[in-house]
Amino acid sequence: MTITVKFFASLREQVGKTETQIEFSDSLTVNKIWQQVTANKVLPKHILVAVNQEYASQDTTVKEGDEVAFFPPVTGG
Amino acid sequence: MTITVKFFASLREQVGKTETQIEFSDSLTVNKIWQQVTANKVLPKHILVAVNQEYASQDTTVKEGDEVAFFPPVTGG
Amino acid sequence: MKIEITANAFNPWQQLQSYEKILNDKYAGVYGAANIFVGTMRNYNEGDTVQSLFLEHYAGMTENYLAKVSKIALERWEIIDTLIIHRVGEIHLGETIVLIATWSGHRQAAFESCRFLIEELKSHAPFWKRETLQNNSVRWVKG
Amino acid sequence: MKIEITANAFNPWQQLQSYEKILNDKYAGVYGAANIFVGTMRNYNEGDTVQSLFLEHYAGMTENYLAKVSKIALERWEIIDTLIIHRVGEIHLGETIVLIATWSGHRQAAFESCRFLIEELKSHAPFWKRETLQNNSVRWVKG
Repeated sequence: MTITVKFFASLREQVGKTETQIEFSDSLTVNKIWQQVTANKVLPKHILVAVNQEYASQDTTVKEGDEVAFFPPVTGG
Repeated sequence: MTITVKFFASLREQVGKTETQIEFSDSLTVNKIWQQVTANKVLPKHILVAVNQEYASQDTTVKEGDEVAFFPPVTGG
Repeated sequence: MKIEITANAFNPWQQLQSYEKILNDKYAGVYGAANIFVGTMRNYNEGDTVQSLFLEHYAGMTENYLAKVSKIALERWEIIDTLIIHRVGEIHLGETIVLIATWSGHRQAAFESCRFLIEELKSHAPFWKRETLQNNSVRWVKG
Repeated sequence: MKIEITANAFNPWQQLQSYEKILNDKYAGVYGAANIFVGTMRNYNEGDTVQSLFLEHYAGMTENYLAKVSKIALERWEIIDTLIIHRVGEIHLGETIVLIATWSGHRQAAFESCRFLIEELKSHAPFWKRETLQNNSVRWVKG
């Protein structure tokens, strides 16, 4: 399975990636995906997660073709 | 002493006057002025009063040259 | 601070654009938030269709009262400026009756002070509405 | 209902004037109240002088989120319409960052729903501000 992983704002700069594709065979949670793309770092509590552009939690399970995004607290407006 | 008395909106139509001058010798309260210009009618509780364009009460005493106004509850905006 | 009572129809967005030009001479970059209330003439009130509206006011007292509450708002909240424009006389469908604007560093003060001004205006500023209904009957709006 | 994310500077008052023209085709005389919030770029933040601002967003999710909260507002309050325009990209002093407007029969719904929309936008819409300070240092605004 292939999923797209995106990073935004300060987190994008820290991770050093804007977007990446990952391949995996089993079903994975958001948390596992984070660990896979950051070489087993712990996902910080304040980091927000979206799956297919809707807010999700670290325990959300992703499926083929999903878009997972990680980003810091928002500061628009 | 001379004071000016004004009426607004529906009250102006009820009293049938926009503005009138009254003459008196003693110091008078707003309430007495109302009675003088309306032939001893009782000043209704909901009617608002201003003396010199500031909100006042029925017991406010008026002096020479003052402007007294009576009007119904306001409905602007 | 601006208070204006006018018998002429006005466009609230043009008024705001003009007023901000003046405001920006002194305060460009200082305010980060503005809250605006616009009251417009509806075609209905209390279940009846309204044809037109006449607004009477107590010239002098109205301006004094609005200046007084504007000063209170400027003291009570951290706001930079206030604007109130209110129509009087004959008003037609869709025309603006009142425009209130407040400018501040942050949004809470702008929202709260703008709301304060319209509530004070509605409850105490000496304006009175007289409606002409569809059957040409005329009534004073009850306060 | 309109949601727009734009990389171009815009004049909030001209946007409101244009939008009301369309709104009035359907709703002239129906609404009696509008509440508007305008957020503008300040020259200071957290005690520092800010030179310019860059706004990043999550294209797609941002629009979806703002549409979702607009729909919630339209269900929760008796409002007729909502408008949200938000800048992204490089923003300079005094330029508008966000415009929110709500229209309703009566003022309470307009005030409450406008406030709801800006609070939801500030707390959940995926936008991030990066400030360039006077000494040319760059920092992300902390949420």
